[in-house]
Amino acid sequence: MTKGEFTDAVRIQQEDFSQDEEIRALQASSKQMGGIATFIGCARDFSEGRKVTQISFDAYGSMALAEMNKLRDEAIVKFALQDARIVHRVGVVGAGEQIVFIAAGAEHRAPALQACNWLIDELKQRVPIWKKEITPQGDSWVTPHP
Amino acid sequence: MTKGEFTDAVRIQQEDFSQDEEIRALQASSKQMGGIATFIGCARDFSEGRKVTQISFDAYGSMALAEMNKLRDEAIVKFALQDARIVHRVGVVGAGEQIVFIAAGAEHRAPALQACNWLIDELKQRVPIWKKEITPQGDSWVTPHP
Amino acid sequence: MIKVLFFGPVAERVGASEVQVPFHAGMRLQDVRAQLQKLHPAAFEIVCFAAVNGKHALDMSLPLAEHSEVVFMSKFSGG
Amino acid sequence: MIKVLFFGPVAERVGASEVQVPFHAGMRLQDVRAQLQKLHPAAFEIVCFAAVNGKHALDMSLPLAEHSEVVFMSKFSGG
Repeated sequence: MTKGEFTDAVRIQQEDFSQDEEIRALQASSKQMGGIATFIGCARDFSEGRKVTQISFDAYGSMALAEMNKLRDEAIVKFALQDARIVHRVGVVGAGEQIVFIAAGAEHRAPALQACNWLIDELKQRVPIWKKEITPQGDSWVTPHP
Repeated sequence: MTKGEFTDAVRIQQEDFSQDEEIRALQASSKQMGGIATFIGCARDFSEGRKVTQISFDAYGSMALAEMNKLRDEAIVKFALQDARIVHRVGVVGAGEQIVFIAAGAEHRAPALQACNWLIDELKQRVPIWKKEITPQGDSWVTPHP
Repeated sequence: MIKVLFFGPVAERVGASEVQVPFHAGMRLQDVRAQLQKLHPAAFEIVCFAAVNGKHALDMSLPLAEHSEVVFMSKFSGG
Repeated sequence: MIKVLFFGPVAERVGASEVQVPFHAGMRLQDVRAQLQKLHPAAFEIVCFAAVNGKHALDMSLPLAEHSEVVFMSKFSGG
């Protein structure tokens, strides 16, 4: 398989994504990858006691993509990863659907798991994306917990 | 979707597995799942300086499956998970292929990631499965690091 | 002109996702903020971060060049 | 009879994955181990765990019932 078959390692997109495809792309970068950790953030159908039917995302696209690329580069150095991927959806996502995907591949399991944890924490802090919950009682932007 | 469509949450099998299918089965258990963490263990093509072409697994099947089910039950209670899945392959696995899959789904990301980490650590300690590296210079059983 | 962008909850409170602010020599980030804050006080209540040309700007005294892209942002809630 | 199973590196050193050991009244886990260890000393060098009927057995003085399934295992290396 050539690398050209695969999508970019860092993406912001409306469409859903496939873990199988992402993992295949990640694994293609090295056969020395002993551990792959992933995190998938999903849209819950209930939030603070209210039914949520959809979540709508707004993003400062160019900066969000740049920050996500920076995060990937930092994680690869910090945890000696063989590769990492970050995908974030924008637009409207239904309850139960996938929002964000992070994958980190390393020679051993500990750095892969640590990197995955670090990446999702940092993404939430650093990447300019905002979510709005759409409920039968109206819409409201989510205020992140400090 | 009914639950009957999905495979068991804990399995030992020769065949490869699909993350997409596993995640879909996990998500079917609740729309309250905000975070899913997964770990995939892969067969590396190099180990301690030697080329490894394949890995062969032997398992005490009945006890391994019982221990994996116990691990899943313990993790669900310990980390208040909504669901968890564990799949381990046996037989012969080629370099670069997937060996083990763990997924943990929770309302929030921290317990999902912690549970995934705990499950793979405990699996390695508690589940009676042994791996043999097949190399051009001959085969050898892997001695786990203490 | 300075192009000022708003996203998510800030855009909703401003009622627009983009406004233009006339550039003048010696203009600083804080000048743009002060000007817009007067017009949209409710929006600026939730502003926590600013960016200039796609980079986080922590120092409000940062001098701006003509055609800069400035963004005032509330806390991120992606992921 | 007591059915004794071996897996992975232990099976390789024993040269078999299953042996039968005749049962006798009052038999304990340690009796089966002693008997097999004499026959297969190299295999038992790497044995770390025992299981009886699919459950970890830490106490070697555990009494065995006729038709028990006993397993002597080296350190696990799955995952």
